[in-house]
Amino acid sequence: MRTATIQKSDLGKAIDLLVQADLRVIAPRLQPRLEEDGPDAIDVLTLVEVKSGENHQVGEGLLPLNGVKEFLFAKHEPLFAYEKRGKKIDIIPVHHEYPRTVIVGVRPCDAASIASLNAVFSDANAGFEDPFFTRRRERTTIVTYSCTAPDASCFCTSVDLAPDSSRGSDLHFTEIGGDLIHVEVLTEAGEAIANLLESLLEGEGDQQQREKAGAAVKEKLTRIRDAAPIKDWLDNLDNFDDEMWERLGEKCIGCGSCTFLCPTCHCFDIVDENKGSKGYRVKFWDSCQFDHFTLHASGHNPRDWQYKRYRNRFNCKFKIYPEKFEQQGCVGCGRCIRGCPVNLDITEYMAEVAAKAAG
Amino acid sequence: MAKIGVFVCQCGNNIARTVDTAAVAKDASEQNGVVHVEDYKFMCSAPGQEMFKKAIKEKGLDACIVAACSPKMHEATFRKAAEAAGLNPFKVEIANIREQCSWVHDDKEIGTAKSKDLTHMMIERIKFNRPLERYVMPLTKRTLILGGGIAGIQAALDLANAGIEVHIVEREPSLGGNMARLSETFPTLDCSQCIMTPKMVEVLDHPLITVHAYAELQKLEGFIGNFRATILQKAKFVIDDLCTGCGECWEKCPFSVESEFEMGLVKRPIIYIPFPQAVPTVPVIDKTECPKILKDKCGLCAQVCGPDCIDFTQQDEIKEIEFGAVIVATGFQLMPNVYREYGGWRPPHMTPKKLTKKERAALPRSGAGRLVDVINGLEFERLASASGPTGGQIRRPSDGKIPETVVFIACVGSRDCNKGVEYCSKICCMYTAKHTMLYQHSVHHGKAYVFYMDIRAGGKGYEEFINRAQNEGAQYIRGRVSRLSKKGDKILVKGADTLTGQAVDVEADMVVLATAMVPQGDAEETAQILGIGYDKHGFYSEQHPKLMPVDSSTGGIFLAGTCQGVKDIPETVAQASAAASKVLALFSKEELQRDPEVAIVDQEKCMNCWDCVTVCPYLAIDRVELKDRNGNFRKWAAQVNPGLCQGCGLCNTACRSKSIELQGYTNEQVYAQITAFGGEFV
Amino acid sequence: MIEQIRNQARQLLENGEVDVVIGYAEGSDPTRTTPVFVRKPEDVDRLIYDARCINSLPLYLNKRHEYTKKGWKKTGIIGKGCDIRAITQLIAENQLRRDEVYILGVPCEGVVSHFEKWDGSLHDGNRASKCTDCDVMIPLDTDFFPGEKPEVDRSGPYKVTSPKVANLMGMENDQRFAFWRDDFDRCFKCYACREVCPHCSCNVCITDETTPSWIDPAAHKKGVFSWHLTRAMHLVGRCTGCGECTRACPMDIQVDLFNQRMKEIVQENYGYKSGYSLEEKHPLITYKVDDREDFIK
Amino acid sequence: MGKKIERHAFEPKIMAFVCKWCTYSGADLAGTSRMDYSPNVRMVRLPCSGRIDPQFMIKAFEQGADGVVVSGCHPGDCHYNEGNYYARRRNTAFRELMDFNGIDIERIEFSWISAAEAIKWTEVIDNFTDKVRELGPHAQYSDDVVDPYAEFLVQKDRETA
Repeated sequence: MRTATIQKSDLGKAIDLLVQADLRVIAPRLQPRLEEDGPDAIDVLTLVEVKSGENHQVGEGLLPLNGVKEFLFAKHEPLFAYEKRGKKIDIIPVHHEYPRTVIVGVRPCDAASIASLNAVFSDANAGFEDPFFTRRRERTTIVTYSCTAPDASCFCTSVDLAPDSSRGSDLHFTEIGGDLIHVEVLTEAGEAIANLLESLLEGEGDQQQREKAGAAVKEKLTRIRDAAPIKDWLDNLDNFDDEMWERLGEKCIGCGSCTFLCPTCHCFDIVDENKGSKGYRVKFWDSCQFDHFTLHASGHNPRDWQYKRYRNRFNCKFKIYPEKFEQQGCVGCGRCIRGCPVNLDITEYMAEVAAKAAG
Repeated sequence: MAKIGVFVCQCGNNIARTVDTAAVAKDASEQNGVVHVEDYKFMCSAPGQEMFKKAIKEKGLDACIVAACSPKMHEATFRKAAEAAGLNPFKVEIANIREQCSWVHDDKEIGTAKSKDLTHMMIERIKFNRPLERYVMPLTKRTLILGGGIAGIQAALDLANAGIEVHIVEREPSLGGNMARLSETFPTLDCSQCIMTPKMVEVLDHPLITVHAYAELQKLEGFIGNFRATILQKAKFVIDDLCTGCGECWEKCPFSVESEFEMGLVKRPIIYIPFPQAVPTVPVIDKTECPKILKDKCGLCAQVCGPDCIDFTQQDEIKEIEFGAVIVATGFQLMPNVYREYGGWRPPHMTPKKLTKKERAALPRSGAGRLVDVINGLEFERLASASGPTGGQIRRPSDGKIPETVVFIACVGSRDCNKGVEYCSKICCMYTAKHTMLYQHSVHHGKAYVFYMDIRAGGKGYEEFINRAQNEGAQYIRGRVSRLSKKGDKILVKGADTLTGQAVDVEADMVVLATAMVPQGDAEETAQILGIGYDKHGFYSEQHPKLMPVDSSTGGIFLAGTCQGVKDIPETVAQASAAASKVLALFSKEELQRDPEVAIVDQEKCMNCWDCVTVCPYLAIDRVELKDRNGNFRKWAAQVNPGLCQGCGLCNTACRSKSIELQGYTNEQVYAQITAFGGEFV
Repeated sequence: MIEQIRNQARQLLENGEVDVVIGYAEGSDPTRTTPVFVRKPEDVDRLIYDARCINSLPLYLNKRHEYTKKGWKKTGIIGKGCDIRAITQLIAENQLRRDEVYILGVPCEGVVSHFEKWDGSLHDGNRASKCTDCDVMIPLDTDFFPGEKPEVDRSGPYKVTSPKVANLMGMENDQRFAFWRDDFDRCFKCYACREVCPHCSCNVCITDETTPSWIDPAAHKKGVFSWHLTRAMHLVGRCTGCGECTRACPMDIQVDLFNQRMKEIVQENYGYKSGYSLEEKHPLITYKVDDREDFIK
Repeated sequence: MGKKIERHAFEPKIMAFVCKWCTYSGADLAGTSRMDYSPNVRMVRLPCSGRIDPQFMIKAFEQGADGVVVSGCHPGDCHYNEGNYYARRRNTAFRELMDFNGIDIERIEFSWISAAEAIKWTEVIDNFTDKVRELGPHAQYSDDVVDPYAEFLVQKDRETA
């Protein structure tokens, strides 16, 4: 589709235009911590709904704490309400609202994760469609913004992505020097947004400059692993009980931060929230790192030690996902590395496996 | 799916006046799980209960709500009815729509709305009521009685005569207690020894009663029905079985010390029986004084002993015996008489203060300051007793002179918030009146003065007794005494007559103080051994001041006599018999049944922080080791002893992991009740 | 200093006195350190200690983490003063026996508040606030300590060191509520705050309970509020203030502010400081007849 | 036939957690003495004030209670000797915690009420109801925290109406 450019200083105006078009606009916003709150407080960058272009950090900072995941696959949502009266139980459908949404300033890794989630929740091949996810996905447009300053935990290049990849994007922004941003329209949904921003867009973008900019950023990545041999090594079932799992994973405390932060993790649980004899059946995020995740009613737990749970996570990303969904399970955003309280590093596993595979 | 029946009671017009019971019933019928509702005039009446039972049987109800009066009124009634109809009684709950709704809100619309809400909450709650079975535990039908005074003796005889095995632990060498010290008893003036001694002998001869004289309770473990007592049998140095009580030894013993039984008025030998009528008549050797034991000198008693029953090598002995119930009858002491001990330098109502070492050193030990002829009630009893040190002649301690004028002072130490105890010692008015009579019967020309605050003579024949004492010549002066001092060989009593407003000085030959009755000096330690509660004075706490005056705060331990509070002899005996009947009721079944509303532990979930053990007021939670099937240690866990648990639920709240739960008030039940809370006003 | 620790650890492992030494090693980034389990004497050189050693290692001694299943009879552990307080508290709560651990104490000069803030040195801009006014920089109860252990007066009361607590208390109720509401909005209930806590020792956490579910497991406000209130309530008088809950929070919610405030309350009302005594019971399971009751009508 | 109780624009919902020995009996006594008190209160009967878990109070607020009453025997009168002392400590801590969270602690009332203090019970309930009525609905909990999906049931009610 087409390309264009936009001035970086016009991003605020762009958001204003989108808000004026009655879209729900999600953009990164920094909540700076106050000096008077002491050294424990730190700045918090999150994706939140913005009502105007005045206060946004599109293209600034690195990654927001939360990914786009929570805007498509909600942290919690009711499936239906019920009411028990006498001997009868009424099932009352819930009325979700699916506002048209545009998420601006999504990093390429997060955008790529949407494809992975899509494969789980709405791929026709899976034989099942999650109506909530699909409807949200249909009404959400992703505006990606290429990275300019990856940090030490980023490793997207190790999983076939790059700081400027546009997988999963509808509209893609890349800084190409000065105040100029290269705009790529990738889908029809992206086109619709581009049309709304028409007054700010100028001419055609220089594809060469964009690629040069992307390549320059790619150079800055320091964490590079070879993911190619992992799948084969994992496929060999002898390696399921390799000593490496326990050695690397014994420090894992099972906090689940990695899974909740991960833009592709998608496990959920369902409970009934009762209020007397009425209530809701609610779906909410769960994590394979919790000890009761695989706890059987009998009391037996096949993943009885924490390292086995982390082994599952690694397998899920590099074996199960590619096998089942023909999709990359890991997008290399590095959130799990940054967020881990005990410095359990998925790339250490990758390196170890690569080394083992190489013999 | 639950099959709940809801029974709404109109209570005549009591509920129906301000609650539309039909509407409550209709609303309940629409609730999930409710399959049967009734709206009836008197649910607690015979036809009401019949209806209740019939519905349970016919509809196969598995839970019932009775929306009626307070559960305090009829919870038991309906639970019993349910049991009769084959439903577990703990599947019945009461929604209190009378005391807490219809009687307090006059507005029918509001009353109805609130009743509906209260019923909803109960409907949701009862879905989580588990059918509970009463705990059945073994029962050791043996009773431990602590103290061999009149209370212990009475309880022992009542129990033993009903066929229950009894062990009495008495720390003195003989049974009898304080009552054995008395000369005559009010209001009939019959001789204490005469009514006491036959009972003591009966106890000793009773095949079901074992007397552990000169023994102490060291430890009490276990719980109701299943106590295990550790009894320390102090060495008597006399072999019980061989001794015939002939008296050779104590007559020959060359040494003597102050007699405890005679309140130090005379001396006793070192191998001794406390008093001539002692039961058992086996002497003991006071090992703290005996030169043979201390320095290996003398040993005369052993030489004179015919049956050769003196054994200086005897050691203290520990006995462990199991009991099903305990009766505590440890009695009282009179407030110590500081006059005889320390001298008379302060007003009488200051007596109980414990002196500091310095004060004690400053006291006159003998001579001028010391008022030997100021004695307390029990000392007077000994002087008046026919078997006492003076053979029943009342002679004053200092020079043995027969006192011509005696002043009796009532309320010494009692009813004195500042320097004594704040309670009324209750028996002093009566025994002072008795003393005036005993004195005047013995010394016909003697003058008796009584200084008193009020006369409290509530009891059968008591007021008449006081009148008799006054008629017989005792002069009652209403007022307090400010000072006692020595004047020649007499005691100058400075007092006041508040009725005439005049100062009264009496020169007395002897002064008798009606000092207050107080708990035994080691009452608190004993309570801690037993695990029972006590008040600030040291009297043991009854479980309920009105309705359970005999039960201690711990199940299976009962109280008798003055260890629980001031009492006279008839009251003591009555309470002893009451305690005995409580034990009999407890022992009337072959096994012990306990209320199932106690805590239980999910031992897999328990993470053994022992917070529950710390908060449990009844020591009802044990720490147990769980084993795997090979018998290897697996983990620690808490375990509730349903015999001790009283169902307070403190552990339940303290437990963070919610692995301990109070049955009948479980988390699920309360949770359901809260979630059903609608709070709609109308 | 670290050489002495390494030597001691080596000796312990060689003599078989301990099965493992839990300590810190270089992490996967230059700014990070990681917990490490040293089992072989030759591996002791991996042990390091500096201001980046944030983690509270006693969490690995908590039975919930099932390290006991590994058959460790005795565990050596490198502890900062605050971590050793956590060990003391674990022992007081019967989660550990003193003879199951060998404590290698380190003299501590404070640690950084977050790995991200490490810039090569420790200074006022990155020192965790828990390290100001710390009275266990020289640890209390150790089996080994490099060098002389000077006497330290630890009788002072607990003081809140995070200025945020005072800032919040200075606010109106509504502002305070709004602060928490906005912060809790980010919470997705990963329970990192729970898992990283050395004192969360329940086999089944109350929030994972379903009979009944006191705390809604979903991360809506109701579920989040009741979770954080419950967590703070369960730690009253037990928290030893390692601040790991805040650091571990992937959404950077300062959950330990609750704990700090509660410690202040406990100090004011009951004069109790956790983690200084092996015997003392925490204040919610003890009482005094004359406790404060000015709020009771 | 009964007198009309005044209706206010806002009627607070109040939940009371009480000990069965003292306060519940005191409330019963208020009934047997035919006293009047605010009908806004719903009671949960528990064996002891020491059984009152802070969890109950959180849940009560979640369920839409505008105020919570906690009550048991006076210190020293506890049927279980010491339960109310623990309740006192737990509530001291819980109130401070709620306060730090910015939740209005005016909405939690703690009172010692003996089985004989029916008058005190009515006074506590009346005064507390008035106080909470003045404070208004518990917005923090009813708007921000409680029932995130309430609109669904509301919608249903509209449909049936």
